[in-house]
Amino acid sequence: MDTVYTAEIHYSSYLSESGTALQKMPQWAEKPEQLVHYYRNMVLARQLDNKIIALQRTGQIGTYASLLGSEAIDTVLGELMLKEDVLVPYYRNHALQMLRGLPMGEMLSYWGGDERGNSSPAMAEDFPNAVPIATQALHATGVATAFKIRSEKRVAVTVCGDGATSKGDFMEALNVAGAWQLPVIFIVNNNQWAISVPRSIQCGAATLAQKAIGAGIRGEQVDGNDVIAMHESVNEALKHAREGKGATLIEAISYRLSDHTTADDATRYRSNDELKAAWDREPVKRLQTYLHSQGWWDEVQETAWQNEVSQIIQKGVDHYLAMPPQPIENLFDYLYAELPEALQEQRDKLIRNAQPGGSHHE
Amino acid sequence: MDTVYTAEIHYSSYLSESGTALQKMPQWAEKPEQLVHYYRNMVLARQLDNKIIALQRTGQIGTYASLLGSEAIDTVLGELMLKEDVLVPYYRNHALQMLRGLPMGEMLSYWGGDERGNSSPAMAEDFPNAVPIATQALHATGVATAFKIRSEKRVAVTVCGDGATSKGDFMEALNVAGAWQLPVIFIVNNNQWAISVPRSIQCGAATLAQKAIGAGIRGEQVDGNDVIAMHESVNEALKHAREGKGATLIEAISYRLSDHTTADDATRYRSNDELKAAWDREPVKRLQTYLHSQGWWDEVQETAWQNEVSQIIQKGVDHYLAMPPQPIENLFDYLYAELPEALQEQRDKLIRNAQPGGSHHE
Amino acid sequence: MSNSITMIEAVNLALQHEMQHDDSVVILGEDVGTNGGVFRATVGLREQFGIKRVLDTPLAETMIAGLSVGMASQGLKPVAEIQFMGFIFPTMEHMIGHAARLRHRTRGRLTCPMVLRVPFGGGIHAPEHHSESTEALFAHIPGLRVVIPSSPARAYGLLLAAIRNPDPVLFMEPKRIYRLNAQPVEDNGKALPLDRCYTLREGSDITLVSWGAMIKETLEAADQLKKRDISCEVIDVVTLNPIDHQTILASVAKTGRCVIIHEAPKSCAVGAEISATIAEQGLLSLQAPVSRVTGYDTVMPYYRMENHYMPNSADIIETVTSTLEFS
Amino acid sequence: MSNSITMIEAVNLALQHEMQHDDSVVILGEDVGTNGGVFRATVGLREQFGIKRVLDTPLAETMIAGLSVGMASQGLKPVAEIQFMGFIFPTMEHMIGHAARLRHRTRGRLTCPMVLRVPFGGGIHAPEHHSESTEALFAHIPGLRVVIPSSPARAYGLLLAAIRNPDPVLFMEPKRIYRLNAQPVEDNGKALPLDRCYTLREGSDITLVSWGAMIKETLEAADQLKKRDISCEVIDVVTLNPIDHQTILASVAKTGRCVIIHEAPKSCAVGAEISATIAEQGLLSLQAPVSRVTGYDTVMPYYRMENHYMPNSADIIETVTSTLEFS
Ligand SMILES: Cc1ncc(C[n+]2csc(CCOP(=O)(O)OP(=O)(O)O)c2C)c(N)n1
Ligand SMILES: Cc1ncc(C[n+]2csc(CCOP(=O)(O)OP(=O)(O)O)c2C)c(N)n1
Ligand SMILES: [Mg+2]
Ligand SMILES: [Mg+2]
Repeated sequence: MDTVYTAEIHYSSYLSESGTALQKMPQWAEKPEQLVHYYRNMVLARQLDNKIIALQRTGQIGTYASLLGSEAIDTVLGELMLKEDVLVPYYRNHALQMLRGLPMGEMLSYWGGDERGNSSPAMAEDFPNAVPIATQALHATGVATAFKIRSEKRVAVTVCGDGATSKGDFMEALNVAGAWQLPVIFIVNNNQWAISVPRSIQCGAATLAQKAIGAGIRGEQVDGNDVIAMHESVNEALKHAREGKGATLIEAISYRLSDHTTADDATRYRSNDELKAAWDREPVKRLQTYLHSQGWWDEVQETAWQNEVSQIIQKGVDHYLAMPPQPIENLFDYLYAELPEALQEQRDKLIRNAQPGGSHHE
Repeated sequence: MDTVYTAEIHYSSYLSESGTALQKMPQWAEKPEQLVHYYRNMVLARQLDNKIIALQRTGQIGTYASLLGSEAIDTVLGELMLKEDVLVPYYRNHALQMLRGLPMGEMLSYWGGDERGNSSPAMAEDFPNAVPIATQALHATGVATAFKIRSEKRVAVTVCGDGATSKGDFMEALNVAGAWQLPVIFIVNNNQWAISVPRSIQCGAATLAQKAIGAGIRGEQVDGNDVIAMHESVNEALKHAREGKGATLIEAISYRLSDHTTADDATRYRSNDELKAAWDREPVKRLQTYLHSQGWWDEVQETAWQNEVSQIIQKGVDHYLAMPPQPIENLFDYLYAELPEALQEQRDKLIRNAQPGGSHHE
Repeated sequence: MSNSITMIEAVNLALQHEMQHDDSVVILGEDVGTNGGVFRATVGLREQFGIKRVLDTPLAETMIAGLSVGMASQGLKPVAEIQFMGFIFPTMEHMIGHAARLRHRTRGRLTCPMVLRVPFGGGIHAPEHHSESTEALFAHIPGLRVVIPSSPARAYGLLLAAIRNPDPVLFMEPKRIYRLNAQPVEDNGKALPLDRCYTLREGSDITLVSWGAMIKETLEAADQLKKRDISCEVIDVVTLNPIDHQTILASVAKTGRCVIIHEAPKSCAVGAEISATIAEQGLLSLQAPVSRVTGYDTVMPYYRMENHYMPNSADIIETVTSTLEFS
Repeated sequence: MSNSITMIEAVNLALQHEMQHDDSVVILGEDVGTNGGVFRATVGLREQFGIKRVLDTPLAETMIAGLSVGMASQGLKPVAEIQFMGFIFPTMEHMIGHAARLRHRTRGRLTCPMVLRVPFGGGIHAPEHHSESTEALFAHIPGLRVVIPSSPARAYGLLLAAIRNPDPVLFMEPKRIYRLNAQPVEDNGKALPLDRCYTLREGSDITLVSWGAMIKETLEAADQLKKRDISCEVIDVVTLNPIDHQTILASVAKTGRCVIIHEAPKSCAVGAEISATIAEQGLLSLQAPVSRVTGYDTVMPYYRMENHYMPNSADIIETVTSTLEFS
C-alpha cells in the first residue's frame, strides 16, 4: 500500500482562556493600539447585543440572532478585510457589517423586519444576510469567480456556522474554490451548536477544518475566542487569496453563549455546566484581562468606554425607531428593474387596500 | 500551532499494468478458482457491452452508457456483496446488477426505454439505476439507516462516478454516514472523465478518496483495473461495515474506455494518446495475462468461454427483443398504490387514444 | 374523554399514536429530537421512543429527503420534518425525481411511504424565508400527495392518513394557526380520508374554496356575510394533489358562484387549477366569473409589511360582494 | 444575407453575438467548454472567448446556480446551462430564494442579471429524467422570468433579450425542435420583446394558445383545420412569467373559443393560469368552455411510451372540433 496523500490540521492560539500569553506574540500585538482597538469594538458589539435583546423583549424588534460569543471573529474580519473586498455574511455578522460601514440604525431595521436593512449604499457590494443556511458560501465563490475573471486582487469572505458545513452548498463551494483556486475565505464560526444539534452529531470528523482537505484547499483551526490568533489566521488567508494562491477554510472555535435566537430556549437542550464553562473562555473578558495585565487598559478607561458605547448605541436605536415606514409600493417596485405591465393592477390594488378604508389599512 | 489531526490516503494494487504481481498475493488469489471466476465474468461483461453498442447502432436499443473499463469494479462487487445487502447503483453498473440476479433480457429492456428493466423480483431490494447524479448516495445512506435502526448486519453499497463527487448529495451522504456510523460503502468509479470534464477540473484535491476525511469515515484509493486489489479493499470495507464500525469511501481508479454514452463523441475532447495509454492498463487483458502466466487459463479455454458467452448473450438479447410491449395503462397503474379517482378519466383517455382510430395509435 | 388541543398538539398526538402502533414509523429532521422541534411538534417523542426512532439529522435538507427515500424503500415509514417551507427547495430533486417515482419506476417493486412535514405561511412575524407558501410547486408533481389541514382534528386525522398512506405525502402545516382555536380531539387512531375536499359550511349563495390558514379568514368572512344574509358554502380543499374537483364542481353547480382564497402568489398557483376546472367543466352553471383572493405576485416581504401581502377576511368579503353583484 | 439555421444554432449565434458585444457575458455549466455543450449550444465559444469566459464547472447544479448569483451580483452576466430540465431541481433554492429576490431584498443595491438556459421536453427518445417539462414550478415564482422560444428566429432574439434583461431569466429550450425547421436568421443583434405573447397566426374561429415544442403540433393542427375551413388564431405565450394575458384575452374576445396546449402534466400547470384568467376576465366572451390539451398527470414515461404521454396534433384537432361543436 502506497501513501498517496498526507494531511495535517493545525490549531493556533495565542491567548490562554485566562488571558495569558501562550507563545511569543506577533509583532503587531506587542503594542497596545491594535488590541485596544479590537477590545473597544468587541465591547461595542457585546453591549449592542444586550440592547437588541432588550428591544426584542419589549416588542420593538423581531426575532433576533444574538452575536454573543462571536465578537472576536467579527471584529478581526471587520478590521482586516479591505473596503474593496466583499463580505458574504450570515445572520450572526451584524457587528462585522457595521464595521464595514452599515449604520447601526439600518442594521437594526433588518431585525425590525424591514428590507432597508440590506439596502444601505454603505454596504457597497457586500451581500445581505443569508438566511437559507450555507447558500452564501456559493455566492461568495461566485463573487470570487468574478474577481478572478477580471483579474482583480480582491477577496470574497463568507461566514457560516458549524451546522452549515453539513449542507451540500458549503461543500460544493469548497470544491469549486479548490478546483478553480478562487480568492475566497470560508470562516466557520464553530459555536458548537446548530440550534439544538451539538457539533458531535453534526459531523463525525475530528475537526471541521478538515473539510478543506477533500476540496484541496487550505484548512485550519483557530481559537475563535482569541483575537490574536484570529488576526494571524485571517491575515494569512487574505494574503494567500490576494496573491492568487486560492482559498482557505478557517474553523474558528467559539461558543454560542446565547440562545439560538430570541425564539429559542437553549436550556431545553444544553446543560448549564457547559454554558458556564464556555463563559470562562469567552473572548471579551479574555482580551480585557490580557490588556489589564499589560497595563494597556484600566477601569477608568473601561467605564468611560462603556458610557460612550451606551451613547453610540442609543443613537443607533433612536435612528432605528425614528425611521418612517417604507412606502408599501416597495413591495412591487424592486421586484424587477421595471414593473411588468401584468403587475400594474396588483400594485394599484396594494396601494388602494392600504389607504384609509382599504382592507389592509391598520 | 498544534497539530490536531493527521490523515493519510493509501493506494493499493496487486497486479501491475502488464499483469505481473506487485506484491505477495492474498491467500485466496494463490489459487485459480476465484480469479478465473472473476475473469469469466469480466469477459462476459465486456462482450455484452460490445453487443449492446451494436444494438444501439442498429436502432434496437436507446442511448446506452457503456461499462467498458469498469468490469473489475462490477465483478468484484457482484461477488462479495451478500444477497441481503442492498445495491444502490448508477447507470454504469449493469454487469453488477446481473451478477446480483437481474436477468440480462430485463436489464436490456431498461436501456430499451422500458421501466420493466427496474422491476424484476430478482432485484429484491436493490435500487434501480440513478440517473440524477449522486442522488443514489443518499438513498444508500437511507437504506443503511434502516439497517442500523433494525440492527441488521446488512450493508448498503452505492456506486458513482468521479463527477458525482462534486455534487452536494454525495458529500451530504458521506457526512451523515460518518455522523451516524452507517453500514454503507461508497464506491467511486473514478474513470477520469465526467462526460467531457476531466478529473483535474472536477476537484482540486490530490485524491477523491480524501473526501472521506471531512466526513470522518475511512477513505482509500485502489487500482480499479485490478480485481485483486478491488477484492481486498471491498472485502475489508464490507467487514468493517458489517461489524458496525461504519462507512468507507473507495476510490477505484479506472478509465472510461468508451464514449460517455452512445450519444457522445469523446474524440471531441480527449486525446487518442490518453485513450491508448488507458487501454494498456485495462482490467480484462491484465487479468488474462496474469492467469496465463500462472498457467490457470489458456487459449482453448478462452475460445470456449468466448463462444459460450456469445450464446448467453444471444439468449439475453433474444429474450429482450421478444418481450411484448408493456400495457400502456402501466403509465397510471403504478403511480400510486391505488389510482385516485381524479385520475380515472385521464387513464380512460390514454387507453382510448391508444386504440385503433385513437390519436396515439401508431 | 378528549381534551381541547391546538393544531400543533394534534400533530404531536398523531405522531405519538402512530409510533406507538407501528414500529416502522421513524421521525427525522433538524432539532426534532432533544429539542422536540422548533415548533414542538415532536416534543416528548425522543424520550418515549428512543434515539433510534427520533433522529436529529445534520443540517442538510437534500439529505433529509434522500435519506427518507432510502429508508422508505426498506419499508420504514419516515416522517421527516423540514423546519420551514422556505428551506424545502433542496428536497425537490429527491421528492420529484425519486419519492414520487419510486413505485412507478420499479413497477411497484420498491415504494416510498414517506411523509415530509413542513410548517408554511406567514403571519407570525418571522424572519425572511420563514413565511412562504409554495404548495403549487408540489401540487404539480404526479405521484406526490399534498395535504394541508386547517384544524386540530383534521391535523390529527389527516396526519394519521398521510403516515399510513403507502405513497409519499407532503404534509404542510399552516403555522399561523398552530396555536389558535383549540378543539377537542379524541386520540382514537382514526384516519381521515385523503384525496377529498371537506365541506366546512353548507351554503347556497356562493362557494368559498380555500385551505390552510386562509380557512380562518374564509370562515370569518362567511360569518360576517351571514349577518348580511349571504349564505356561503365553505370548502377546505385539504388535498391539493390530486384535487377532488367533484366536490367543488357540485357545490358551484348549486351556488353558481365561487371565490377561491389562498395565501400563495396568484399566478400559476393551485387556485388557478381550481378556477380553470370550474370554468372548463362547470361553465354553464356559473352565474358570475370565479374570482381569486390571493397573495400578490411578489416576494413575501419581511414581517413589517407582511400584513399588506396577505389576504384577509375583508378582502374576501369585498370579492364575494362583487361576485354576488355580477350579473 | 442570412443563412437558414436551426434553433440550436440560433442559440449559439445569440450567445456568440452577445459575448462579442458585452464583455460581462460569461458562460458556465457542465461540458459547455471543450465539448461545446451536450447539444452543441456553446460550440466554438471557448475557442473564441477563452477559458475565462466559458467555464466548465464541476458537476453540481446547486453550485452552478449559486455561483451565478454571486457572479451576477458583481455585474457579470452569467449565462449558465443546466444540461437537462430533469436536473434543474438542485438550482431551485438559489433561483427562488436568491436570484429572484436579490434586487428586492436589497432594494436595488444588488441585482441578478443572470440567465439559466435549459433544454426541456420529450420526444427525442432520451433516457429517464431527460424529458421533463416543469416550467410551472418556475412560472409561479415572483421575480423570475420564464421564457421559451419556439423557432430559430425567436430563439435568437429572445435569448439576446434574456441576457440583456437586468433580472434573472429562466430560458427553456424545447430540445425536440432544436434541429427541426431551419429558417433564415439575421445576426443583427436585435432583441425581441419579453413579457409579450406572439401571435403566430391570425384567425377568427378559435384561439390556440401554446409554447415550446407544442407550437409545432399546434401549427400542424391549425394547418389541417384550415383545410376544413376552420380559422385558428395561434398564440405563442413565450414569456410564462409574467404572462401577457391581454393578448390572449383580446384574441378570445374575438374568437370566443380557446384551446390551450402544453406538454407538461395538466394539474397546476401554466395552462391552468391561462384558462382561469380567460374565464375570470373574459367569461362573457366565451362561447364554449376553454379546454386544455396537455400531458397526463403522470410521470414522464421511459421513451418506449413517451409518445403515448405527449399531446399531438390529432389530440388538438379533436379538442378544437369538440370546442367548436359546443353550444
Ligand atoms: C436551509 C436551512 N435549513 C434550516 C434553517 C433553520 N435554521 C436556522 S439557523 C439553524 C442552525 C444553524 O446552525 P449553525 O450553522 O451552526 O449556525 P449558528 O446559528 O449556530 O451560528 C437552522 C437549522 C435555515 N435557516 N436554512
Ligand atoms: C444531476 C445531474 N446533472 C447532470 C447530469 C448529466 N450527466 C449525466 S452523466 C454526467 C457525467 C457523470 O460523470 P461521472 O460522475 O464521472 O460518471 P461517469 O459517467 O464518468 O461514470 C452528467 C453531467 C445528470 N445525469 N444528473
Ligand atoms: Mg453553530
Ligand atoms: Mg467519470
